Amino acid sequence: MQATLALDLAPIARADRWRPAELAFWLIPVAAYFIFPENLVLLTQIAITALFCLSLDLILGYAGIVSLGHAAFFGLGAYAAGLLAAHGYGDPLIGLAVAAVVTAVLGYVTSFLVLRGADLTRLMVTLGVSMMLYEIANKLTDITGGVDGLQGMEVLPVLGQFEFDLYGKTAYWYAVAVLFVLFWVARKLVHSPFGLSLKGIRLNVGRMPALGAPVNGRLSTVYTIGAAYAGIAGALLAQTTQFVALDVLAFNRSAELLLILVLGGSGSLYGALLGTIVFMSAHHLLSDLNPQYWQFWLGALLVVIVLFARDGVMGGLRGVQRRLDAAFGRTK
Amino acid sequence: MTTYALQTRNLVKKFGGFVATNDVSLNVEAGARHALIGPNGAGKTTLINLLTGFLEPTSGDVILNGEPVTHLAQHQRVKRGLARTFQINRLFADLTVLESVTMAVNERIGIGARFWRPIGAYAEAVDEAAQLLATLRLLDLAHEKTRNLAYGKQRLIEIALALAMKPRVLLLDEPAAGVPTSESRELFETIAALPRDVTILLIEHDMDLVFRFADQISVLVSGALLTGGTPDEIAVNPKVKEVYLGEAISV
Amino acid sequence: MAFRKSVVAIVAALAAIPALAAEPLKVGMVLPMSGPFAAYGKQIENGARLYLKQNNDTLAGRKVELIIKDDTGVAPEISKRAAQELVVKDKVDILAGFGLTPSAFAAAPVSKEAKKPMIVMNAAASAVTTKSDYILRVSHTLPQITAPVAEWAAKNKIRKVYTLVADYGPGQDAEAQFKKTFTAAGGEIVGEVRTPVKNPDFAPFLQKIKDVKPDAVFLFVPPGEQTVAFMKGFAERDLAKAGIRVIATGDLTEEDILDAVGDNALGIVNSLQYSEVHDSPENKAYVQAYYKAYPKDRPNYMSVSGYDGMQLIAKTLEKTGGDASGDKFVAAAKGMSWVSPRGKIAIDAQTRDIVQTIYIRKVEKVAGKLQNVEFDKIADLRDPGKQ
Amino acid sequence: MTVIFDGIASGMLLFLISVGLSVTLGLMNFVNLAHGAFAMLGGYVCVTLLNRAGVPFLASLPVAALATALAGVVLERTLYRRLYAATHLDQVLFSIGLVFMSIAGAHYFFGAQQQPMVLPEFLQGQFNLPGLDIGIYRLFLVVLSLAIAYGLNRLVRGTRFGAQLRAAVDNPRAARGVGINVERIFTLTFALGTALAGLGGALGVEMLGLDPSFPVKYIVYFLIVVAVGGSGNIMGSLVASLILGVVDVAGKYYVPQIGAFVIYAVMVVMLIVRPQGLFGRRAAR
Repeated sequence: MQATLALDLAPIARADRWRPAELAFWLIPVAAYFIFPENLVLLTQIAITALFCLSLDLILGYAGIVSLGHAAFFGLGAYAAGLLAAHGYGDPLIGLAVAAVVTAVLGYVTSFLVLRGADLTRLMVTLGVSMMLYEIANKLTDITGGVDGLQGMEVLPVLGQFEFDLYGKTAYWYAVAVLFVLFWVARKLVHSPFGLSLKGIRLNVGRMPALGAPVNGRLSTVYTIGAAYAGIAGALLAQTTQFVALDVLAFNRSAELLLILVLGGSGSLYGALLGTIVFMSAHHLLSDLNPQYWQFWLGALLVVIVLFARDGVMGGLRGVQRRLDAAFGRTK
Repeated sequence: MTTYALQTRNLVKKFGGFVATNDVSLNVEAGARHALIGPNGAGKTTLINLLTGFLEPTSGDVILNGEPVTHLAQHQRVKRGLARTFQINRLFADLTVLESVTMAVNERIGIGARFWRPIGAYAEAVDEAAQLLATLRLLDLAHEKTRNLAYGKQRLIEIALALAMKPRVLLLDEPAAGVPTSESRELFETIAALPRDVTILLIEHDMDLVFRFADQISVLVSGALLTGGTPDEIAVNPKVKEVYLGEAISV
Repeated sequence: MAFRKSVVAIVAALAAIPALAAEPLKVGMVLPMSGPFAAYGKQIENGARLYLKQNNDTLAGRKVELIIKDDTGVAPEISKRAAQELVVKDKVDILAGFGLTPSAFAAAPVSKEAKKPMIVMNAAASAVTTKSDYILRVSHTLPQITAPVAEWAAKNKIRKVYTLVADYGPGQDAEAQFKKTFTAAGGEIVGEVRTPVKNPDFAPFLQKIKDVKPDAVFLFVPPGEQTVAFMKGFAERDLAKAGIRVIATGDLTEEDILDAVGDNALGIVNSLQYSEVHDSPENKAYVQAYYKAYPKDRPNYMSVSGYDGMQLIAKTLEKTGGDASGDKFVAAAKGMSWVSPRGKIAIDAQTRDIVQTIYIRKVEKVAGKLQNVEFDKIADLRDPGKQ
Repeated sequence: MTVIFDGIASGMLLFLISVGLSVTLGLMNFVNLAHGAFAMLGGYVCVTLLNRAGVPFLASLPVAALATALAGVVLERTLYRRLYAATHLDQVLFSIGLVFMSIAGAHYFFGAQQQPMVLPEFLQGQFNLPGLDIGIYRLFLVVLSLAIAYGLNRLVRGTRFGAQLRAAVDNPRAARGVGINVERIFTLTFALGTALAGLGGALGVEMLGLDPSFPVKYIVYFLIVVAVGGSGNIMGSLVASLILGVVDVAGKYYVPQIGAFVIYAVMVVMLIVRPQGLFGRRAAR
């Protein structure tokens, strides 16, 4: 039999290699630093939202769990890091670690609630969990500062070296570095057997048990990981803004995130990143141009995208690539 | 003494007042080519679901290789050597054939939850999947997306995924359902060529295939076992003829 | 689009070089222009622009350029981003606006680090001015508008009060301040309840109040539909007939909301620094100018904060000779006093917070329009939250 | 007793503002998060007629419903219909886009402030029975909700239109095959859903207020009712609204400290116990 096996295994064996386009993509944050030195806070927040979006992509895009309450983890992470910094433990990396652990625990516990039921139920259960967290944070004014926000955060320099500055340089590189590392990890995850089994679950959840895969176990694992990612994103926002208020837990944040991911194209790590870049840049530009009615144009943009570019930004890019390939007579 | 690969004892499943499976005690010998036949609505699908663990029985037991597995979940029964195919394809449309089968192999050898090294790093799994595709003569389609395959080929993938479990007992749920005759021959040849140490329980409508393939036949009617025996015995059994009367089949 | 500039150049531009009088003065405002608090942003902008218009966009001889950024309401990271960009990119001389407390808190470090004056025009938490030495407030603090109505109630035969506040930071602060002042003056709190912030139905709480029969209810909820809903329920249940009055902070009956509350608002006693019908020549002129510029809106206390913010800038620049650099500006602004449409006001030299007269008002119909008619006052009140 | 009545009334209000969504989401399987935008439109139409044109309240209600339905039909014909076959996520993206536009539009035309609304005399106040105070407007809401629920249920379960609708949703191709005008059915149903949204919005102004952020402010409530009731099930929505309303009001009355949690906690618990909703169709697996 061995002799008959004449199959090129490269497509599967080397699926995880870095493509030139990817390397080029990661030059964008470097280039952006020099091109837009006056917008570093925006760029930082784009990087943070991209990480947050990545976390939703892991659970929605790869594992198919819809969520309208992902801000629960983002907010919890933000408060974890914020409270640490407000009580004298201002080292940013420790803050990230603690936020990750705390949110992972919440993610693991709530995963059992979330995994029951179908899509609409999941949407609502995740929503319910996040709304309850919001109410708790609102109630515990003594600890969280309530709607007025958590005061007295003292964030120490990153690695004891780099102080957070007015221009947001440190914050920017810090956020981009964390995003890159976690993206790299997520990429490994996605290309691993675990990642493959998640795709299997999303594509045909009914078949997986018949292949001996413990579906709920896998899903609660990825939900936990997604939660930790979201928690880290929240912690980053808290540290770079040096302030936390209730809105980190708000419904709008969850809904907007879902929007960004769908816009970018779920089920692709770069979709999450590109969606964030497009959405937040559009938001920023439109609200600068027209502070009162920018929402109208943003809404119009969404409607147009759904009607004419259905697969999100990534779908559009793939379409362009296909056309280029066809033009140059390449075959895939 | 005969060893049984798969047995049920007094298996009962009720949906409300409706008895879908009525006191079924089925014995499938190790290594057998056992067919389960019955008219539409006889409860074949329910029985399969009870055997695989998709449903829990109201009462009675399922015994796999001498051990009761009645309360084990589906994936745990798979780990004990019980694999199945589905009457309606349950495939992974956006994965390639090789990815699908590799995923199945990953699960069997217990690396399905490894999250750090890439799929390609577990060469033994990929190689085994490729081997399996080779035996099923699917190698040239290895890098095709499942959704792009002809239906007959997709039915083969159904079987390939089950075989990747290295099952001791394989449940084939109407493997030829919906396959045009032009493609069905290849399918039957593949099934006939499966190694003898795999016990096969076949659920099938096509009587030609059943009588050509099976060495044992059980007949299910209205949720209960009507009778069982060798193809020759079943062929002359008046009760079976009565049940199938009007279905116009020549036996 | 901005192109690459060396960091040195930015720093140089930022460094507090005494501005030449000829150079335009850039004022960057961070306001909620969209979202649920858009009305705040609009009023503040209206007031600020009105003052600029009246002065030909020139304050103390310097042309003024107003840059407005939307922070969508409660989104501190956007407020901070807006403030930072205004400073770093637009190179504004003065930060202003800040509709809500978290926005002010989030932006405070920017003002502190960049040494830019930051004029708070609405955010009401007492602690806001302590977050940067460059913060000046021209609006009010929550304790400042809560204590007077408590004092008035205790003096005017209201012995038993039931407090109903929304269950969030400001609500809790208002509750605490009211209780403190009211009980110190001899009043009795006969019941208290905190209602959920997003609360479409006050029926259960109103029923409880009706059962207890206090002399008055002290109300503090987010201004807007909550006030409307409460007063509707109050009227529906005939609580007024049961002899129960409503006392509140005046932001709940401000001119923008008053029409939505409708006649149900009649008789509410409240305390605030500004009313459209405040009787002074300055206010008459202000109201007239406002209606001329914005025929569709009614002037309220937020618009006056925007107006006074600009007036503060003008008066301070006159004193510094056009120099808007942080330290000089703030030093000059401390202790500054002037006559606003709301009356005489001043900036406290220690706390940089506002000192002003708080009026006790009652909602009445004046020429067919609901108005807060002033009938008592506590003059020159400092922020009780800082004492 | 009064607490229970208030709970029922509050539940009915929930029902009124969400039943339109139950129609579009449940019956047409379209995730129309712009539901609140249609409700807001109904609210503005009603308020404008009342305050500017002096139309009586009761007359302005049907006008609000009709005007909203008209807007719904126009949007359905031009935009929505292209997305029936799209994924739910696309539908979410699209309808949120509409929500954004509607918020900015309302802000532009009506300003950011709350809209005033005065009920006619005969709907104001309350009458008192021993141990029970009944607000007249609340009673009006209860009666109206029950009528709507009854009518809708009859329409969907008991008429030819209902049967055609169910056929058209379950299998559009087969429905077309037997001569059902699927496009027309969908347009009519969408019109019905938006009309109900408009009516709910108009009725809700009195208790919920009306400003441009209305579509997002109450979206959570719409979703809760529909999810708990089981989408597409009118009776389910009614019962779910009742339970949520009564529990919510009772919770606030007896334990105000946890008032805000009650509705979410009840929702989560109900969904955990009955993941398909109270009366949801059990998913055939």
